[in-house]
Amino acid sequence: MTLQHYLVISAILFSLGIFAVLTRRNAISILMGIELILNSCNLNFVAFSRFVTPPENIDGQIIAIFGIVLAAAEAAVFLAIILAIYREFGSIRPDEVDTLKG
Amino acid sequence: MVVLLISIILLAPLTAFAIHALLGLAKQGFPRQDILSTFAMLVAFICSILLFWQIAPDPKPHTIDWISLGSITFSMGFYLDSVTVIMLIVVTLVSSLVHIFSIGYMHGDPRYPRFFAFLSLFSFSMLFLVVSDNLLGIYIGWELVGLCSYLLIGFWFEKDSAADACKKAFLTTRVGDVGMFVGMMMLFTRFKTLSLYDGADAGIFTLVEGLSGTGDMIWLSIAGVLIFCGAVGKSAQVPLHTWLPDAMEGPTPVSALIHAATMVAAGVYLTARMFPILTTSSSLVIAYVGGITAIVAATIAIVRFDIKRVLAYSTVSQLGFMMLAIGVGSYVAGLFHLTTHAFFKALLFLGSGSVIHAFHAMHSHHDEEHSDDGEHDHGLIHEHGSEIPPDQDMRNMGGLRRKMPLTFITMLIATLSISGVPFIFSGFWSKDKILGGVLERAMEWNSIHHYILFVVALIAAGITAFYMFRLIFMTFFGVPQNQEMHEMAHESPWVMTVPLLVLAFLSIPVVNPLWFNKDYVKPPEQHHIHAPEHAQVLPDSKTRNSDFSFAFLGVSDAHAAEGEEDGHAADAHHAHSPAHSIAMILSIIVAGVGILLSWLFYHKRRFSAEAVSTAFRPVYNLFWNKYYFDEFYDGVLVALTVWKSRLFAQFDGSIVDGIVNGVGTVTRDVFAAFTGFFDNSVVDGLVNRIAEITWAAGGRIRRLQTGAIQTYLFVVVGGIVLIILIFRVL
Amino acid sequence: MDYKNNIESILYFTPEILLIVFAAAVIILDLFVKNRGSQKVAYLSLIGLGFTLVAILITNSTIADGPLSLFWGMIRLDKFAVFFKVLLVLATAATILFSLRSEELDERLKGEYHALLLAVTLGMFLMASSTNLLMIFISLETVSLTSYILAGFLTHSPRSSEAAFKYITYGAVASGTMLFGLSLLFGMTGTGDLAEISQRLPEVLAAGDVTGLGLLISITFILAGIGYKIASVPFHMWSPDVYEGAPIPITAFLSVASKAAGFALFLRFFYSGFQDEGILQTVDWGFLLAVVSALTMTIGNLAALPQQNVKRLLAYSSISHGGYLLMGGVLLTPEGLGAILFYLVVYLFMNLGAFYVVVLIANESGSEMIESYRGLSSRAPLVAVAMFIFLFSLTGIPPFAGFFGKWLLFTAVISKGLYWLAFIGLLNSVVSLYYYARIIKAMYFESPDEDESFSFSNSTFALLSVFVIPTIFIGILNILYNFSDKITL
Amino acid sequence: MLLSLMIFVPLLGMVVVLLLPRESEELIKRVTLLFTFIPLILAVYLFIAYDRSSISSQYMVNISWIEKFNINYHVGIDGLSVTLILLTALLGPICVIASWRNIEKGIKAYMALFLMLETGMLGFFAALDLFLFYVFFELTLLPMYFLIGVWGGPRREYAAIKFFLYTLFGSVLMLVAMIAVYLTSGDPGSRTFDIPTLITLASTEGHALNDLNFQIWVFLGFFIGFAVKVPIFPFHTWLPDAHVEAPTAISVILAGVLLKMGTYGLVRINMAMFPLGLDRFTNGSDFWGYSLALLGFINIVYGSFCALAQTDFKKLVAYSSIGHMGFVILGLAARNDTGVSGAILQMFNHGVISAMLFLLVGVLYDRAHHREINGFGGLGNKMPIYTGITTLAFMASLGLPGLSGFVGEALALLGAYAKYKTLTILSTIGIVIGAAYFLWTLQRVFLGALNPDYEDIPEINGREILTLVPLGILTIVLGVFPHIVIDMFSVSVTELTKVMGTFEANL
Amino acid sequence: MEITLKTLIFYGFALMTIGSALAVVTVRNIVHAAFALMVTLFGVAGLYVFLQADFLAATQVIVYVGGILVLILFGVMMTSGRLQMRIHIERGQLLLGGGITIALLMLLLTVIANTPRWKNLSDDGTEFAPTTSRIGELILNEHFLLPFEIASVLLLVALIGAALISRKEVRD
Repeated sequence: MTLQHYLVISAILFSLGIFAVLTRRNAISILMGIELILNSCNLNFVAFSRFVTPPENIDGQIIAIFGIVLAAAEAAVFLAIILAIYREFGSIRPDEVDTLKG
Repeated sequence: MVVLLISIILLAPLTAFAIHALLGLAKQGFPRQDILSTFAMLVAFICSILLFWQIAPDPKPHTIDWISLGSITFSMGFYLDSVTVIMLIVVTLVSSLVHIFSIGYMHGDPRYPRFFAFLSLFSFSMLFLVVSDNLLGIYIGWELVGLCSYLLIGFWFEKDSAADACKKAFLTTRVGDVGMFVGMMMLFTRFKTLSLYDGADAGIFTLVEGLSGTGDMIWLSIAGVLIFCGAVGKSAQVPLHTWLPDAMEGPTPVSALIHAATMVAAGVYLTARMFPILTTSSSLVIAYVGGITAIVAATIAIVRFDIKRVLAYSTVSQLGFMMLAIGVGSYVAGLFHLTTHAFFKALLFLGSGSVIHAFHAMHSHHDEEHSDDGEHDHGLIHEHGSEIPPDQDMRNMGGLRRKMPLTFITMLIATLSISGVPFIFSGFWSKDKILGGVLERAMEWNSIHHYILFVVALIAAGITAFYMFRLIFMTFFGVPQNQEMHEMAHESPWVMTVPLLVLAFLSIPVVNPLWFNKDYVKPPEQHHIHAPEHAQVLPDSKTRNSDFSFAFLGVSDAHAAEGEEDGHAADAHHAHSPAHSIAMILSIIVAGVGILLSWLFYHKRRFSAEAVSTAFRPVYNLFWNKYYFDEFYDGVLVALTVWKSRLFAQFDGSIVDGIVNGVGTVTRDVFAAFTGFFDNSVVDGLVNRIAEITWAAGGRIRRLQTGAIQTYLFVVVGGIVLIILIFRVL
Repeated sequence: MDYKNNIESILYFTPEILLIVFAAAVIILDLFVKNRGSQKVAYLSLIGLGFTLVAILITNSTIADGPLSLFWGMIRLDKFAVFFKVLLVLATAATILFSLRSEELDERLKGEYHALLLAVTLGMFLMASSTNLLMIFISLETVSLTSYILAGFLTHSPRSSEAAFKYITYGAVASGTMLFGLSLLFGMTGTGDLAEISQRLPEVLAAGDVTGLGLLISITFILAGIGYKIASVPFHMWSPDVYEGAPIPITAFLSVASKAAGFALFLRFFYSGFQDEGILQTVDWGFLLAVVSALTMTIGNLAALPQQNVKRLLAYSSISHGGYLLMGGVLLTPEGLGAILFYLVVYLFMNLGAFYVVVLIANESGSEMIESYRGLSSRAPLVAVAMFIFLFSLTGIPPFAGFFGKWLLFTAVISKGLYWLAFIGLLNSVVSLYYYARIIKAMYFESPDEDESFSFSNSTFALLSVFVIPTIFIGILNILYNFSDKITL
Repeated sequence: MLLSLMIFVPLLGMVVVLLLPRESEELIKRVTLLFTFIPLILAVYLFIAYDRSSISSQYMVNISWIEKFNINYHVGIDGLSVTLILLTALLGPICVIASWRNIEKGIKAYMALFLMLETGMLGFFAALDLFLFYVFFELTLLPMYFLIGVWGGPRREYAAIKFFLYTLFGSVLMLVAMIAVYLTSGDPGSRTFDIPTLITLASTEGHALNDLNFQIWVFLGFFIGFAVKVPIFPFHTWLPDAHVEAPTAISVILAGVLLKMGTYGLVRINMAMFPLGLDRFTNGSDFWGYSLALLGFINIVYGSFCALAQTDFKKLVAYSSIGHMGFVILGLAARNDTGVSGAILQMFNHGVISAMLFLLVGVLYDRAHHREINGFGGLGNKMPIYTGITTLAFMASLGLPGLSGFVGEALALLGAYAKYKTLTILSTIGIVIGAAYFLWTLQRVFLGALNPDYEDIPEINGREILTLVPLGILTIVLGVFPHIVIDMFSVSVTELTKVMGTFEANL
Repeated sequence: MEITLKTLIFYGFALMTIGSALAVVTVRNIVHAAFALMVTLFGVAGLYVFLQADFLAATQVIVYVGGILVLILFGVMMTSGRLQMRIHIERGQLLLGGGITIALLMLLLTVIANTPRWKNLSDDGTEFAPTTSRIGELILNEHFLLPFEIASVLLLVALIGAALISRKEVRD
């Protein structure tokens, strides 16, 4: 259980998040990917807070808390927008929402 | 006094021109403006006569600074020596007479005042050229006379042939002028001045002495030949002679004044002026050009039927004689022939004008509309002499001597003069002097070149006699070929005949005051003339032994007993060299033969010209087609120029743009290899092309902007990865 | 430098607090305003911004002795921050004024709209002053989230919804990536404080504790977040779509204020955190950004060429202007900084002015396409003149301010020896002329489809002149050239 | 102050014009004429009062403008600029008169832009601060763009943007060079844009500005900027388009003044400030100077041949301008008194002559509504005065001695021959071709039988004559007394050639 | 590293996290994906516990699993009701995305493996004091007050915005 373990897990999570964002043709799946990314970030911060910074310094954890908060807010707005999209376009497939281009 | 007189000479015609121009601009012109110009010329003439007594023994130029640029100063000024005065008198006299003649000849032309305006401008320019003491001034006058020639040839511009001819004249002479300008540049670059004579600073003639034997002779030769190019153009020497016959499209007085007596002689004058810088090589070039011109033009003249064309080729031929004279160093002979030729050739032209006028007036009776109509008889014109206006066609004439006795007599005198009928006609003396000069040079240097030239000149002289008498016989003798025209022909009014009489008078040396004074004109030193190395150098001739001063004016000093001067009392000098005696005898013989043949062919009809021409068809064709010069120029040079300019225009449209296009296409194709598709829009224009490439790039970037958010995210993540990888690699 | 604690800091935080207060007040007022046509809410917002501006200027006077670090080093109050705050207040005020004229916006949602505008301004204030990784991220997210909502503000407009969707997807990924980068940076230095990072990073680099690749990845990831805010290549792709779909005032706001805030963040982050020689030797991010800026302006300009929609065209144009600004950012010299700040001021006026004209024309003709500008010179001569001034200023033609701004930028770039960058930038100016001139061409060289002239109120012209006059005179008059001297990082 | 007054009077006029009501067109025209006439009077006064023996700039005003960057409002005139200022000021009222009836729409905007243009041009020639110089340079672009684009011919949009893009492209390079010069001129704080100071610094041994490589690069930067304006091959393709599309008066300004801005810049900046940029490159091979001369030669020949191929009267004149500007370039490349003086004189003269030519084309176009040379014929009969003036202008343009075109051309060639013999000789082809296309045009338009379409073509009217006569008189007067102009700048030129340090061939 | 129960559990959590995350991005059914995401989030919470971030682990479970995930499921319900729950994917996109992802992962792993500072920092098993109170201190009284306040503004904005955008009709 070294720092690197956590970092590797986090890196994998990040990559999977990116993968989801890039390949999933579904807005909600993209949101899930984003959540994975944010989780990986939080995990990083906590891990660094545990291993890199002095024990009494828990800045990393606090950043992670804010990260969770922001993720929640973002998710809320994201879903609201997805609903709006669904209303307007009848689909939440990102490739079908492409009237603006060029 | 000199300055004052010269100023008057110059200003009189200039003022006349200015008044004409202002009146014209204000649309206030009136017909009697002719008096103005004529009066101005007479004033100039009188002043020129007065100048005769003002020639200083050691003339200095009268200059003012024209342009000063730091270390360089271009000055303008007058230089007055005997040659100047002779030229002034010749020009003003002929010009005055032509003015007077024109009053009759141009009568009734709708642009009558304009004609006199141009004549005045021409006179001014010509006089300016004559009196200038420096090359720049000469060049200015040079071009201005060219302009006037242009304007006057194209005076009846409604005729396409006139419009063509004037353009051709200007352009052809300009080709020569450019050569002259290059020559000037060479001289200027070397000497840092364009003044010929020593004023405040040393002039070119002094400076050029310093070059003797410095190995710069080739350079100087080239410069000399280039300056001579100007003369080739103006004096219609081969190969730039073709404009002069076409220039006959102008009114006949113009032909007489500009294209016979003065402007075309300016080339000879220039060459004579530049005599001191001519080297052996450049002299030889000049001599050859002169000689070839003399024979070529003479042969062409034989077969012309247009009376003015015959005279035009004759002029070319005679100018060739003059050039030949200067080329062989017979400076005085050249200038002498210039003056005699000015009178008798002007006379011939005016006489032909009188004939044409007679016929022309007849036409006018037929066709009351005179000139307002573009289709009047001047409109029936010909390309390269193939169509001849009926009033100029000698085949329509004949037997006019009774109808126009004065014209006939005067023209006969001129013809005798030009043919070199001995002793009582000026032409004989001057032509003989040229032939003598050539032969003398040939003997002196034992130079094969000069022997050839002598033979050529001799033949040309004979042909001259032949075709001139052909003209006389066809026009004035025999039976009228066109009875109707003949009926209508009449003697010209006095304003036209008086000038003829004056000129005829001047063609008889006895009464010509200009060459009374022996030792009057003395050649300047020609510093660079050396016998060609292969030539056997004879003991130095007397041309060079006595006086090294630059004075053109022969102060009548006892030593100036050179073999080449003065015409009237020439016999005395012929003793000095056998050449002149031989030349004289030979020239009399060839003239006689020429006249005799002409008599046999065209008067007695003993031989048929047609038969001869059929027998020698190729030769005849060559002559008839004027050695194909025009065809050559049209076919090659003009086509080349036009083609080239088309090419350039094409180039502008396609090559310059094409290069960009090419670059663009390559870029586009490379681009396309990546993106897989591109549009094949046709493009032209550099900016269009660049714009299009840019647009295409913009379009491609646009296409990347698919509207699908995941594409964008691909770009983001891909961008990140790429940035990292690239910077890692770097 | 001492960190002020929370209590001490509050006073210096008045501008931001005022914004929050007025945002709340706007929402509350909105509850009581029954009249749909009433603009009270907007005026209240403007008043709030006025107060904020005063407060900013007052806080400015307190930092005469030097900058202050507030809230335990979370944010910093310095001339730099003050400059951006003033700029942002102006931009927001302009946006509110545009919104007054705009006919796209739903009149019933004024309260929320203005509250959100004030909130986003707050976020931008913080972006300009954050000195802590956490603050940086939170302020960025505040701005982003609010912007997403504003972009999707138009009800029943698919374009607007689409814009919001793309914006948030893009923004979420970008900010997530940035957060990952920040976490790596945190892991390398063990601190979130920018000042400390700038101290420790060279140390750990020198000690070999951290590899260049790690730093590069961290910087690149962070750049994704910042780059998306300033719309630099390759993080620019959202902006044309979002700009086109969003309401025009919001587009104007995003293209100016959001970009300015992004630059504030960018400058503070890179100038104060990464200026060390050791860092630069390990990761030459200066060069990296130079390349990015060259690409940004080129791609922005090229893509703008074929555009038919003026709004979208201006979106691309603002991308390319981001590239110009970025050019100054890579220099790490006071001249570069000064040039960016000056250009931002100029850009504020000219770009907002251009967007204002777009608003006006869209109101009158109902279209944002270039065709609707045909014959504007005869239909509304003054507006056409104003537009041509803005566009030529954007191109960088003297005597308009845009030229002077560009001149400062290029001088700074060349003084650093980056001739190639200056050259690319200037060539881009030439290219940009082409598409700006297309609008000019439509306005002046083509005849109108209809002859009926547009009528605008005097207040319209008054507002227009607010943008026109500075666009003409900022450069010519010697008034603004020295202000940036005092601004350092 | 007099100078500044002259520069800004047109701008003031622009404001006044803008305040006038759109409907009162006559008033607008008169006001414009007044405001272009004032600079003319002032310019004539300056021309007369100018101290011809002094080398330093006169009527200087030096006011700090942007202190931070040491940018000053520094204007002054020397012989070179006063000449061109006179030209500009002269063409101003002439163009207004020429526009009197031809501009049908938006006369107010037209006049306002024209006045702005005039300020730009006058300021450009008077500026002694590099930054100011550049600003004025660009200031001419905007009005020009609109003047061509709004009031031009059928392809006006294309021509306008082409003109604008080309010039902007050039000026952008110039800007780089300018900034480089500024930055190299000293330490921060002592940097300067002041042209006289920079010239001094650039010739100071050991100063960074005096570095050979630096000068070459900077020279190139400025050169391309000016080359587009001149225009020098291959940057010339905007010119025919712009000329063909532009309204008459604008063509006049374009050919008369704007092209001169390019060559003026070459003299003022390139030649004076960076003589090393043209100086001996390595081991005595005069690479850059030769290149410049080569460009001049190409311009001459290329422009002439292109002109020969044209059938559009205006395009012909436009290409002839390219050819004639080639003589300027050739003269400048010579870098000696004769060549440079010739070049400058040619600038002035070409301004006058080409203005005449374009006015004349305009006269014909107004009557026939086309410019196809082959579509005329025989007009000499119907329009004798017009024909006369045209002939005068053509003759002046083809370099007929006695008219002004000759002197400049001749001096430029004489000067150039000292350095570049072959090129100069080849350039004289241009003289012949020049004669060819002008004479050919003359023939096709005026000579021959009258084209029946133009049976009733009216003669040139009084207003048109009024625009042409001053120029015509000038061509003749300057052809006879070129020293009127040459004396203005000969001292400056001597100084300039001294700076260029090419004494060995200083002719 | 000796294998202890703790280690085993750690690996279990790690595998759970990664495996479920893999499922999130691969399964074709959106509801399945959501549930997989839940597992991932639990896994991450477990890792937080291992990192001795007790408060954070709790927050993770409450906010993520209790809030966000429910939100996501709502989203799924509201948008996929009538349609297939299948997630659309495309082969080319998958390959390209996979390639980029793998490249990215490789880079990250390289950094993680090669950064000396992050090496050899193993969990020595020391127990730290519970963080909750300390967090409270920091957030409410010390360094992180400002972020906290701003986050609250942010949440408010998100609230307003989400409500604004998601509602079907504006009030009348």
